[in-house]
Amino acid sequence: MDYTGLIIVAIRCVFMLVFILSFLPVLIWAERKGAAFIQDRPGPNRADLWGVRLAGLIQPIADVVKLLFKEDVTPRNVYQPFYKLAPIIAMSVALVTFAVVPLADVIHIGGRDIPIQVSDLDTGLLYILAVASLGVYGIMLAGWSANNKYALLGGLRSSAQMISYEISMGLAVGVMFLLFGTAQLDDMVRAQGANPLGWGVASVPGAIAFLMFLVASFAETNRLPFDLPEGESELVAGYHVEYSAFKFAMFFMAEYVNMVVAAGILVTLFFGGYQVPFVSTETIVNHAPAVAKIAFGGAALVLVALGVVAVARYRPGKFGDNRDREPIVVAVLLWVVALGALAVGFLPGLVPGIPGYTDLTMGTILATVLQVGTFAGKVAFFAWFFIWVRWTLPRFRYDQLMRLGWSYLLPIGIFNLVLAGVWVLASSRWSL
Amino acid sequence: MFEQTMFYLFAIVSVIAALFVVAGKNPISCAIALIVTLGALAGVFVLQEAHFVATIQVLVYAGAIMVLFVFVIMLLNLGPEDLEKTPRFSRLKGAGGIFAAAGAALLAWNFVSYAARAARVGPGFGGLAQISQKLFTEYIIPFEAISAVLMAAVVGAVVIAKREL
Amino acid sequence: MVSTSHLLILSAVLFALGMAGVVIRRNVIIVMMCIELMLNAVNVSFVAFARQLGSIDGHIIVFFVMAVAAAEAGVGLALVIAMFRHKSTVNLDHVNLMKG
Amino acid sequence: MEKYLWAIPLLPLLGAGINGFGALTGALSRRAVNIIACTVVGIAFVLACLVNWELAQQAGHGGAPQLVSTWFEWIAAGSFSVDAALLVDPLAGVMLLVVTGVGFLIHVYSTGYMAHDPAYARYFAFINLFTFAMLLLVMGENLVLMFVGWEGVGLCSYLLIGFWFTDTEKAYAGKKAFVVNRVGDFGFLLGLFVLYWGLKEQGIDATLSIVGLREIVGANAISGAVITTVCLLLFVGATGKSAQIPLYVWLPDAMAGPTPVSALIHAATMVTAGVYMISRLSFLYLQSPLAMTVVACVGAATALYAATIGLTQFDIKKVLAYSTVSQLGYMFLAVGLGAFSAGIFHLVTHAFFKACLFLGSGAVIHAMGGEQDIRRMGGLRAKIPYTYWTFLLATIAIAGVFGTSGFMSKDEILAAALAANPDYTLVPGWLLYSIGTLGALLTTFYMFRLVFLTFFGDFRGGKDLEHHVHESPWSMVVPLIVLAALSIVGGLMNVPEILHGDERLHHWLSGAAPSVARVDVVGHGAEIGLMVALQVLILGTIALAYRMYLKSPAIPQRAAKVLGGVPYRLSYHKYYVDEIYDTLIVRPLHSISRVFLWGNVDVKIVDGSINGMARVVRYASDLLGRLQTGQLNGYAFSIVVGMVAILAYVAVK
Repeated sequence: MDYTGLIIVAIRCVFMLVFILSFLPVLIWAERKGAAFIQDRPGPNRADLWGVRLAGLIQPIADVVKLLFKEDVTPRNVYQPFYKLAPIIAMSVALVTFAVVPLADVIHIGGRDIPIQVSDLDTGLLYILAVASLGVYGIMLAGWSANNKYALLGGLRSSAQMISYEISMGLAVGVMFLLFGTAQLDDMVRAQGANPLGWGVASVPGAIAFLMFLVASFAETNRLPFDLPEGESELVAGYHVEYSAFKFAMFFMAEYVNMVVAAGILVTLFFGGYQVPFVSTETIVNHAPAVAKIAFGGAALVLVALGVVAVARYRPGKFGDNRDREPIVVAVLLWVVALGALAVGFLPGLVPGIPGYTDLTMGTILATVLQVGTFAGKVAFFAWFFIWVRWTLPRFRYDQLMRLGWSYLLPIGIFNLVLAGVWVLASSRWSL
Repeated sequence: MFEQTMFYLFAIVSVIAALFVVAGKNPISCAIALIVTLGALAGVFVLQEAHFVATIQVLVYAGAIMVLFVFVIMLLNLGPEDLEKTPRFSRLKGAGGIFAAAGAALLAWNFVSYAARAARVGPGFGGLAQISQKLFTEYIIPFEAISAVLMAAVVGAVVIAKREL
Repeated sequence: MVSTSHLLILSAVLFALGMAGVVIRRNVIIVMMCIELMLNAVNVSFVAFARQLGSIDGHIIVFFVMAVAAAEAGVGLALVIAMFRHKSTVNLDHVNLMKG
Repeated sequence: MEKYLWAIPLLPLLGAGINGFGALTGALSRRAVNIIACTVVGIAFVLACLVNWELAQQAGHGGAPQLVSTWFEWIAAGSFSVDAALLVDPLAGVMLLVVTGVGFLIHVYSTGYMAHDPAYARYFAFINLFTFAMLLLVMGENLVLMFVGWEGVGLCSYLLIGFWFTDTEKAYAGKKAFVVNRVGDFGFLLGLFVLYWGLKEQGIDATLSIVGLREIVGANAISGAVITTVCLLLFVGATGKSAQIPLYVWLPDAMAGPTPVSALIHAATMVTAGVYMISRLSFLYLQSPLAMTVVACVGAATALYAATIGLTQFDIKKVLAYSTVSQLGYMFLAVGLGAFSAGIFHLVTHAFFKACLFLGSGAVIHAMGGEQDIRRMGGLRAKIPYTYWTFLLATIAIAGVFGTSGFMSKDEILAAALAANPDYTLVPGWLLYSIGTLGALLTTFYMFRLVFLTFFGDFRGGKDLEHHVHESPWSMVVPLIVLAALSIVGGLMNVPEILHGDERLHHWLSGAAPSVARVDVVGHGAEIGLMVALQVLILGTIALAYRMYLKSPAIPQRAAKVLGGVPYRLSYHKYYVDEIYDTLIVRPLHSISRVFLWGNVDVKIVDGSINGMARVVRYASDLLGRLQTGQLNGYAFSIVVGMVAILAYVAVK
């Protein structure tokens, strides 16, 4: 057995977990802040660590601490095994789905090809569909084992909704199969290329598939406007009505993980995945020094500017305690990070012992970093889009939801599949 | 070695879960046990280089068929208490068990000697490309027939289950 | 590498378990699940033989078996729902209209 | 022209389809029905004329004129094949003209006659369908297609006789016609089977195509016994369709249908199908003198026999019906003698004058408001002059007064009888001649009796009816006039040689149906003498009828008494043939059916065995049903047991 390989796989897994989980607090913060922004109120702005509030970013930490230390109430009449199993299923399935999504191009180091993803399965897209379809068990089991009518109704709704929208999602994904001629996500991203005009969304069937996938992923993640399984105004809290403390937290996190996963797949399929717009991996590697200087220099500039903005908001004596110093602390932090960015961008090659960006390995690593950053940025945008929709659209009625799924999305999806076939044929015939 | 270990692991898990399916008290437990069996078998398939089949196993069986089962069980709200009124097993449980065991023994006895080694398979065996290639050329007619079967099943299910037409 | 006979024995055991379930269970949904179990047992042997013979056809048959299983489950569960609506039970003992 | 041959039969079929649609939905106005029905037949007539023109052209170039049009292979079974094909030779051409021409006139007449009938569209659908079937019969290139037409005309005849089916008696008449025809058709069908079997038996590629048969027969390939059997069986069919002894009984009853139907189907066209069939298969019949003789004798007997019944009937249409039977007898006499052209000639002329007579009687009945009994008529001469004159002219023609078409055709037949060829006719010719002559005189008598009773003397129908009498509309009168004119001058198409004619029809048909009667066996002088004598007798008979029915109406009663009443009663009751058939055939059949077939065979054997089977099945299923517990587990268990058993067998082996 190749132990180095195993270690690399383990590292890949950990990296993936870190990537997803680090999104969670930011998303929770964004959700609360975004809701507040849309509802024209300040949102969380009180929790602080030594006076640093980071515009409410400290609030998620407080939430987690609260949930961890709350009493974990287990109602008497629940069916214990499944009651305990359900949140684990929900969370783990959500995480596992991400395994095939590439975060960056393949790295060639030391004679190894290391994909920046857990597994570059041949049947990647099918894997996503397969594992995503398991997510419903967490909700169903939660709903059923709670022995509560509301929870059961939530579970039923969830399962029906998931089954219905999985079909539309499958059809949308099938269109992408056709367009790219592969089910391997890595190949798909490579096929899309760095030019935004080559991305999945930039063709008629691709655009239709994108819209369908977007709608279906709202349903799959049980978020507004399709949050009928929890529907707090109808079913109290739906399937997780009997959960509290950390079990509840797991459902809560699962929802955000699902969001990230959905956004990640969306980006991968339709928006060029990790591709930096107009700059291909080869370009980065070939012009690594210049790229590094531009990218890190630009980042440093932005950070410095942000620090200046923070300093400009310094109002001594406003609160009369530590909070008064917050802008200064933030500015200093930002400037330190900017310094770090400058160092990363300009020092390699100058300092002995560290190879410069002209070195192939360094160039590859640079490309990976930039691509992961790009990917994170794209995912963040779509995650924000999810939040945005949640706080602006009202909830669908259940029959409307079903009608949308079966009577509109399904026929459109089938039509789109045919269209994609024609499209592929036509573009191969006339090289469109 | 790794492969063998994994195979025995999956095989034991699947058999134990299957026993749960057959003997379980609660329909939901049975369903979950069956999902575990199916998952373990998907693992077995992966070990046999049947990647596509394994994925489809999870997608179709675990993701669709079993969701349907669980959905129906929940829809009919079949709890364990329903089963307490009547015994779980039919009158034939003794004879059925014996005959099934005899069947298993006979089958296994036939198979024990079947120790031929597997052929060496090339890269991409059991992958999407190979299967698609075959499915859309040699097996195109069964493939289309299957779509007709599924269509008929959809229509039939709707007609049977609808309260009034 | 696992020899084919191991897989075949696994298949036989699962098949027999499914068979026993069909014979001894009274709950129609569980009977149907046992049928799925039997189908899967068969799938195992198909996959095993596909590996042994180095031919992909076994996988394709598994694919077809799954499609048929899906159709069967759909119609079967519809029947269960219809039956439950009429008799308020899923116990096979109470469904004996076909008794001669 | 071959290309358009199919249009001739298919046009009336189209008309039948459209009118049938109209009859079912009521979507067509009477006017539309009229136009469609008459137009299709009219166009068919024009096409028939063109076909004959084409044939004449061909004949001009020498050789046997003939048009064949094959549409598709209809039946293919091994080496045996039947095409949907049409064959038109001069014989069929003449027949075509009669069917479409007279048919067209009768269609036109019908528009007037049926104007007030509610089932107007249905009537025209049927009569168009009949035209189609008749044309198929005439033009069919093989016996199978001919048989289709043969059955088709039978069906239409049934439909039209029972046209007013709400009247039980009329419906019964239709049924009778159908059943009697079935007897004949069965003979026809058997004839076809025997022919096919006979050909196979002698190792010949079986064909039922007329052209093919002609070649095979020409090569003397079939044995005489088979031919005789086939001819006799086909003749059974002919007696059924053409109302000859012994199957004539349906025709008088067929008068229950609308009068134009009687004119078209039961006088001009369908009933002549037998004559046409024999002429068409003349090459076959000429191989069998026995069959020829049987045909001739049956024809002669029918001619005389039906005439004697006609003497005493009082129903205007019944008289004409028996007259038709009698005239058909003449035609069979002619074809039986081998004088096919004479038979066809009489067929044509008879179509003219008998159609005219029937249409005239229809006009009379129309005028009398439905009254058909000539004892209640009289003196209609002045009230309906057109009808009277046309009727009179047609009567003169049928009586065979010198110069008319009837004279020409009957004279031809009688001459043929006199000069019968002993190779083909096994009875002495003079006997047939005498019977024919007697029949002709009787015909003259009863026809003039009919004219005198109907149109002369005083009206005997009562005051109310007298006011009702009126002339028919033009649509009815014009066909009458045309047909009356044709009755008089129609004979010119075949003026006998003895009158220095050129016998055009005879020559025209010589290729398709060559005549074998030796016309020149008697000297010209003797022939002219006999002709003159016959004319004198005919005129005398007219005078006798005039005296008996106009001058002193008491004579008939006295005559009836003088003759002891028995012959009169026999004639009046049609020799009790219907009753005899009833006693000999219908009732025994009834009792056998009721007592033996129904009471024993059906109830005890058929029903008994079926009930017994059911009982056995029930007991058996009671036993087997015990196995069916309704428990799914049990069923599954039995499968498992079986599977384990098989596995055990495999393992042990």
